[in-house]
Amino acid sequence: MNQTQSVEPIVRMENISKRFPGVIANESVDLTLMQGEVLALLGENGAGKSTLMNMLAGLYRPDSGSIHIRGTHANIQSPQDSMALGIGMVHQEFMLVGNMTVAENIVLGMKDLPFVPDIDSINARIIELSDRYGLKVDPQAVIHDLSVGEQQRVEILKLVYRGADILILDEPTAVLTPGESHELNNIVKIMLSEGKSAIFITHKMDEVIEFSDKVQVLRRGKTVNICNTADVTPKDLANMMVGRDVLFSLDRCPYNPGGVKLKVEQVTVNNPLGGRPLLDDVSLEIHRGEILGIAGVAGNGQQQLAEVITGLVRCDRGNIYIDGMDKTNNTPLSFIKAGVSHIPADRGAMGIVGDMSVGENLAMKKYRTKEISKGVVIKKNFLRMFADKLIDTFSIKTPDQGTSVKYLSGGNIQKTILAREIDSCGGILIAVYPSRGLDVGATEAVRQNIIAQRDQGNAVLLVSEELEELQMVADRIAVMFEGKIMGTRNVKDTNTEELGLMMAGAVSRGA
Amino acid sequence: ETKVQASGPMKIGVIYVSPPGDMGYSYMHDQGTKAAEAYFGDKIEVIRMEGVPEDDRAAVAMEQLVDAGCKMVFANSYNYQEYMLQVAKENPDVYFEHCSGYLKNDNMSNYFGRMYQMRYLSGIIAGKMTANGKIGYVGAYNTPEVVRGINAFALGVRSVNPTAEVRVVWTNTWFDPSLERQGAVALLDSGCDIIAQHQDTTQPALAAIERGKYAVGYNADFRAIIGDDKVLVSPMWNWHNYMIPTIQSALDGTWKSQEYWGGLEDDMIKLSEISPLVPADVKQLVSKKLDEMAKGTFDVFWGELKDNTGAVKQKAGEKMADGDMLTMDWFVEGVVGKVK
Amino acid sequence: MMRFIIEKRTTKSKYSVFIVPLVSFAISLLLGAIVLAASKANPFAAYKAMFEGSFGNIRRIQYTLREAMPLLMCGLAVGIAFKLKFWNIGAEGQYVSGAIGFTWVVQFWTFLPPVLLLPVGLLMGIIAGGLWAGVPGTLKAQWGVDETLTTLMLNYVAIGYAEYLYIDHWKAPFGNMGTPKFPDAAILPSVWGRVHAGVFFALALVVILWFILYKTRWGFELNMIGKNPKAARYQGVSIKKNIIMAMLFSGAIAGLAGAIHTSAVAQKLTTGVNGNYGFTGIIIAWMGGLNPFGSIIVAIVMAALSTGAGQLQIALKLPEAMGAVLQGLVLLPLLAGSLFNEYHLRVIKKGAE
Amino acid sequence: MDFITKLLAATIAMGTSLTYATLGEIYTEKTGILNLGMEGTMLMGALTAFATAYNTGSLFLGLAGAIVIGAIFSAIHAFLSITMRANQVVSGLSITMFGTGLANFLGQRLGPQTNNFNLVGMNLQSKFNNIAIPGLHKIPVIGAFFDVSLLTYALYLIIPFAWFYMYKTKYGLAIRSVGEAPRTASAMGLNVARIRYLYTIIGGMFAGLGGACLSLSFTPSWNDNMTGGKGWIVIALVIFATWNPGKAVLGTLVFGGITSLQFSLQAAGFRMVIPSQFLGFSPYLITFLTLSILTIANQKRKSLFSAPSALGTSFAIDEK
Ligand SMILES: Nc1ncnc2c1ncn2[C@@H]1O[C@H](COP(=O)(O)OP(=O)(O)OP(=O)(O)O)[C@@H](O)[C@H]1O
Ligand SMILES: Nc1ncnc2c1ncn2[C@@H]1O[C@H](COP(=O)(O)OP(=O)(O)OP(=O)(O)O)[C@@H](O)[C@H]1O
Ligand SMILES: [Mg+2]
Ligand SMILES: [Mg+2]
Repeated sequence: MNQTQSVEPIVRMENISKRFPGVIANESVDLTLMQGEVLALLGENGAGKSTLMNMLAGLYRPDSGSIHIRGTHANIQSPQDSMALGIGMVHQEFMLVGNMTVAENIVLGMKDLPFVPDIDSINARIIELSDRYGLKVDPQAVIHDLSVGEQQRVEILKLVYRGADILILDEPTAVLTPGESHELNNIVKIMLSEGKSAIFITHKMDEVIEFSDKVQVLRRGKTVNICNTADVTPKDLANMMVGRDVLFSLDRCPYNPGGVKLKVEQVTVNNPLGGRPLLDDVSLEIHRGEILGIAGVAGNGQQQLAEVITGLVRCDRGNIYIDGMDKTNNTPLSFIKAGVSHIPADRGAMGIVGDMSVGENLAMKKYRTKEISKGVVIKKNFLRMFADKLIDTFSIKTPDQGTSVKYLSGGNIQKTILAREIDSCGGILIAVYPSRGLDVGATEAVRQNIIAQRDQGNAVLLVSEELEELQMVADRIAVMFEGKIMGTRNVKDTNTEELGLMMAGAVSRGA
Repeated sequence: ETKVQASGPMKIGVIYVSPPGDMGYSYMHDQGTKAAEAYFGDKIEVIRMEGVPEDDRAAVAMEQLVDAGCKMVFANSYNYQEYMLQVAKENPDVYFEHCSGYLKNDNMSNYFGRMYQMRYLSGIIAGKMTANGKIGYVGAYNTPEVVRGINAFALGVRSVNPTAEVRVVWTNTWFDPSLERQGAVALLDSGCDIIAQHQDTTQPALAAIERGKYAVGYNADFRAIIGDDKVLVSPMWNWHNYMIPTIQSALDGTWKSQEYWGGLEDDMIKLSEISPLVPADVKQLVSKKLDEMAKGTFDVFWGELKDNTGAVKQKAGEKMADGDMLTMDWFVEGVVGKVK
Repeated sequence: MMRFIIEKRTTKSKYSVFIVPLVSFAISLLLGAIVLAASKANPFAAYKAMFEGSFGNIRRIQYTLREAMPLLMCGLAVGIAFKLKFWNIGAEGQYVSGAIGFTWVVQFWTFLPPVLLLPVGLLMGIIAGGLWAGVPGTLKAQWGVDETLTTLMLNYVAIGYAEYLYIDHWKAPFGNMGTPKFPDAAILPSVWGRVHAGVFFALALVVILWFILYKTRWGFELNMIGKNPKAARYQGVSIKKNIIMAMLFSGAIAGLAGAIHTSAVAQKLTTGVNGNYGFTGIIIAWMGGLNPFGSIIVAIVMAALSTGAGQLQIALKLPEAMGAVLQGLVLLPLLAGSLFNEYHLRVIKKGAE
Repeated sequence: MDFITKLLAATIAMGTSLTYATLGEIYTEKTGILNLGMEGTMLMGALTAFATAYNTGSLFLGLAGAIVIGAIFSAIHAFLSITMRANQVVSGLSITMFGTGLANFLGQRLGPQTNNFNLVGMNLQSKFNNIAIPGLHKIPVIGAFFDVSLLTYALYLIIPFAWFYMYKTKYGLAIRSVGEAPRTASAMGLNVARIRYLYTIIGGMFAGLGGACLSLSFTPSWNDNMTGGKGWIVIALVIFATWNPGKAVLGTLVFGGITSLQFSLQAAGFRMVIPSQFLGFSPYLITFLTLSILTIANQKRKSLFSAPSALGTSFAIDEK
């Protein structure tokens, strides 16, 4: 075995093809991973990265092709087979059971678990492993009560606990804050230093450069390039993925704000479960033709802020004005009618109706207007024309407007939401983590669109965890911590260090 | 007019509200039908429809029977009557026989039996056999037919045991083995040592017997079915005594529309054989009362009647009219419980 | 080597819509034939009898249609709630409430001029059914009380209350069970033999519902809520209001069905008012693909199965329960076959390895 | 005291059947499968148990028959809803329709020739009788628990075990995850379809047993539709028990208790102002009210009254 190790790749996928209804997700893909190596798998949204890895993890079965692990042919029929081969995967979406504890989630489905698992020893082992990798989690905690970052730690712990030595990490940092990403990356480093091999999917170029030995780029299900990381620059990679040049700087009009469009005055939202308020006496103003960025570590009230401004959450105290009119605790519909558009944080759960068509999803704001309906009747041909127009304008990749939106890739789903919200925007755009998990090409498009809104004189609220993004896109940045606004700065007058301190809760020097 | 069959047997349709295998109400009807089949041999052919719901589907069933060539249709449940009337009016050539209702037409009769007479006699037996004077009665619905039966039973009990009481629980179902048993168990728990019933399964009686108590059956001979002498007696139906002459008159062409409420004298009803556990003197008493009823010198709802709040409902020396019996909605003295 | 996988269709096949139910139906007949043969009955004779029982002459066709009406209406009622993924298994109770409401008006609102009896009575049926559904609807919308249970429980409350009314409180002075027969002015007229004017209501409702569900903004909103309530709310659609509205509407239709059937067929409130139409309506809504027009066909088929079953007893002397067995046997293969409306089999040939 | 003891005894006697079926349905629903075919399955169980016991003279063969037929009927539901991904509500309703029809039909075919092959009216040589535990059964109130049939005693072991199995063993962990998050369960190596099949079938076996409790013990006989809607009460009881097998018995006691109480009050000659029909539907009304009030009062602890997240939905790993 030791002999083969050095010559044979630990993972060899040959000629893998996989078709889904309507799409070819992978077409004759080859992939090799050597012992101790880190392979970065890159590609636009929908390129087929997750599909390829899911076949390695046993979730899907290839239509054709073969897989060899440590030199022997592996007939992976199920996740169990895959795990038995030492493969462990952190999936793009969390694979956790929300109402069960961390410990239960970690041992779930393990083959050699005794009939009555000994909870104490499981907990002890989890704590031991947590210490070793610096992963802080309480094995007794219920998943529901954990933050996104903590949940991702549980996902990693699952791999460690099961002793996987072939790691597949599908965008593990996409949903994490910079701090959490950093922490997670450190853990991954420890694991790699123990001699494990890994395939890493990410859209973040710095992570590619930092971690990987080798890069494989997929486009439309096929391999377009394999190269050594040392030989490429981030820009090269981006170009390979998208198949064209990607701009890393954005054009914009000079900052010339108009009057106040949206005013939030001393808004407080209590936590229904008790504890500190979710929003604590928050006041802010957004002017026409301005992007106000909200920085902060996720979970500090940004999402509640966005939802209070869109009428989805009631405020317990304070007022919200649009164009000077009091809109406090009005219905979501009245906010929409006042011109508020909203790109929500959770695009799958809130942004789309997966089982309805792309066209219908695009029309979900405008169906009330003459553009789509006559009186109470929705005109199907109006809707079709409208959808085709948006699909074209925003270059959404979809077979046609009648396809269920859930069949689109993450990036194209986000584009669908963006198209709808921007098209229906009547003066205010609230964008929450709009580029989360998107590839560079899509991210670029999203940012450009947001800036275009500002240039047209709309007021934009951009919530992001990436300071870099805020500094590139926003005009002013407000920092949130524990439901409070720690301070607001003009982008030009501040720097990463100051913002970072405020995000950590340091009291600002005057505002 | 002459109703000569072109050839072959006269077809007779029979509609039952439940499957005749229920050992209850429809079962007894089917015993009558079977007796008629045996009696007439190949002069008649019977088509049965069972489990026909008491709604418009009954009319559909009747018309299907007519379509199938039936010249005579029997139906055994009260709520069929309006549907039968409607079908009868549209099929003047067919004889219709409705059991337990009151509607009639030129070609439609109604018939029923005075079961209360047998209930009274079974009450005498119960009144004599109870040790503690507490007798339970599981009732289906608080309809006049059931109330009448309970009252007759209680009058029988009190005629021999003036301090005894009859306790009633309603199950609100003709047919539900579990509920019937639960009703009986509650009565037994409250101290009753005999259980009588107006229900379609044997569960109330079985519950009593399992506890070593006595039971009074209904419809069929429960003592034979259950095989236990603790079933003291069962009031039973004799439907063939109506069906055979009626069919005969149809065959003869002498059939006439009528309203028929047959009692003892017509042998429409009977008591099963009485359990050997019942002493001979009690049996004698029963047959004495039976004779009186048959002779017409005595009947159940004759003489002074008080309801169970003490109010006089019928003065001494009066006889209750059929109409009052058919709408009875109060309990006689000695019954514990309420109609409503 | 070959491998079969079941794969979702991206587009609905034009043929499968017809072929799948036909093949399923053929399989049903085959299964039924086996059961019949095992019961020593000639399957051909049995099926012939059933067909004759439901469509054998004009009157039987009329009966089948009449039986189909409440089934269709309950199917429509249930369907609208299902659009919201709201499991209204309470159509039975709403139907009974409608019958009670109708009876109350036509029996006791004696101050009404006779011409108003019918319209006001039907309206009361609508209101009663709507309220009976509105309660669980409101509980769900406002506090998230599980609707499957509440609607199921309320069925038995309505049935029990109706029973109290017709054997006790509202009982006609004579007889066992049932209120007095309704006055003539309260009886829906017949339009074609046994088929009564309720048919216009049923057909109008089919068109109205089809229009609402497939053509209007409200239908679009209901669809959104049913498929992703969170997203619908975010798009400005009020979930609470719509759940309550849809339930009121659903209950109103079931209530109307009860009022119509009581008026035209039973002509009084009596036993049999809980004729299982509400429960069967669930099957109809689903089998009709939640499409109102599809429901018409399914309702007629289900009605035919029950009107035809009687003929099994007459022609073949089979027990009544055989009808229910055959009904069940029709449903099961249809259900299994429904897979192929949305999925198809794909064959994957594996190359030699 | 005596009144309560007797009431409890009556409740336990009738509740045994409900408890078996409720336990079964809890396990089925916990894996995400809603089986509304309970009524039909229970009735088939009752029939098979009685017919087997009648024709073989063995009560235990009767039980075995009920278990087998329960497994077969729920396997049909499993096949339709898991493999064929049919709508579970409709599949369940169809199975109830089919099962009740078939049971009533076969009841007229499986009896002795002397009774036209009808099973109605036939007696078993023996039935599962109550067995009193000396001493214990005399204790006021709780004595009622020690004078019950073997089928009830078995529950004293089964209920705690069912609870333990669900919450303390690896299989319970698998079951809960499959009903809550099938995709996750699948990714963690569990065979979702297999587990769902297994517990749908086991649930059916318990339903069959529930039916057998009626026909071999509580109302030892065969009668058409003798379950009288108990399969529907079971659906309610599962929710009442908040999907916790340990609490299955609570709902059963309350539900059965109300029915028994209304009979006891009537038997005690209580001058009822409330019409008896009202008492008849009171268990349903009380369940309705209890559930509504508890849910409203526990607004903040939604999980307490929430069904397994995936209940009623079909699952395929490669489907979005
Ligand atoms: N289960 C599925 N059913 C149908 N289509 C699918 C399924 N999973 C993926 N697809 C489709 O296959 C293609 C590849 O998807 P995949 O998730 O592998 O892309 P990806 O490269 O991981 O994209 P992203 O960066 O957005 O995660 C896409 O078009 C996607 O819509
Ligand atoms: N009867 C069952 N109930 C619930 N979950 C089960 C059951 N059987 C298997 N599983 C789950 O599926 C997983 C995989 O099953 P498999 O039989 O392959 O594993 P196993 O550990 O060999 O189980 P077993 O000990 O039953 O053979 C198990 O870890 C278990 O959690
Ligand atoms: Mg992916
Ligand atoms: Mg194993």
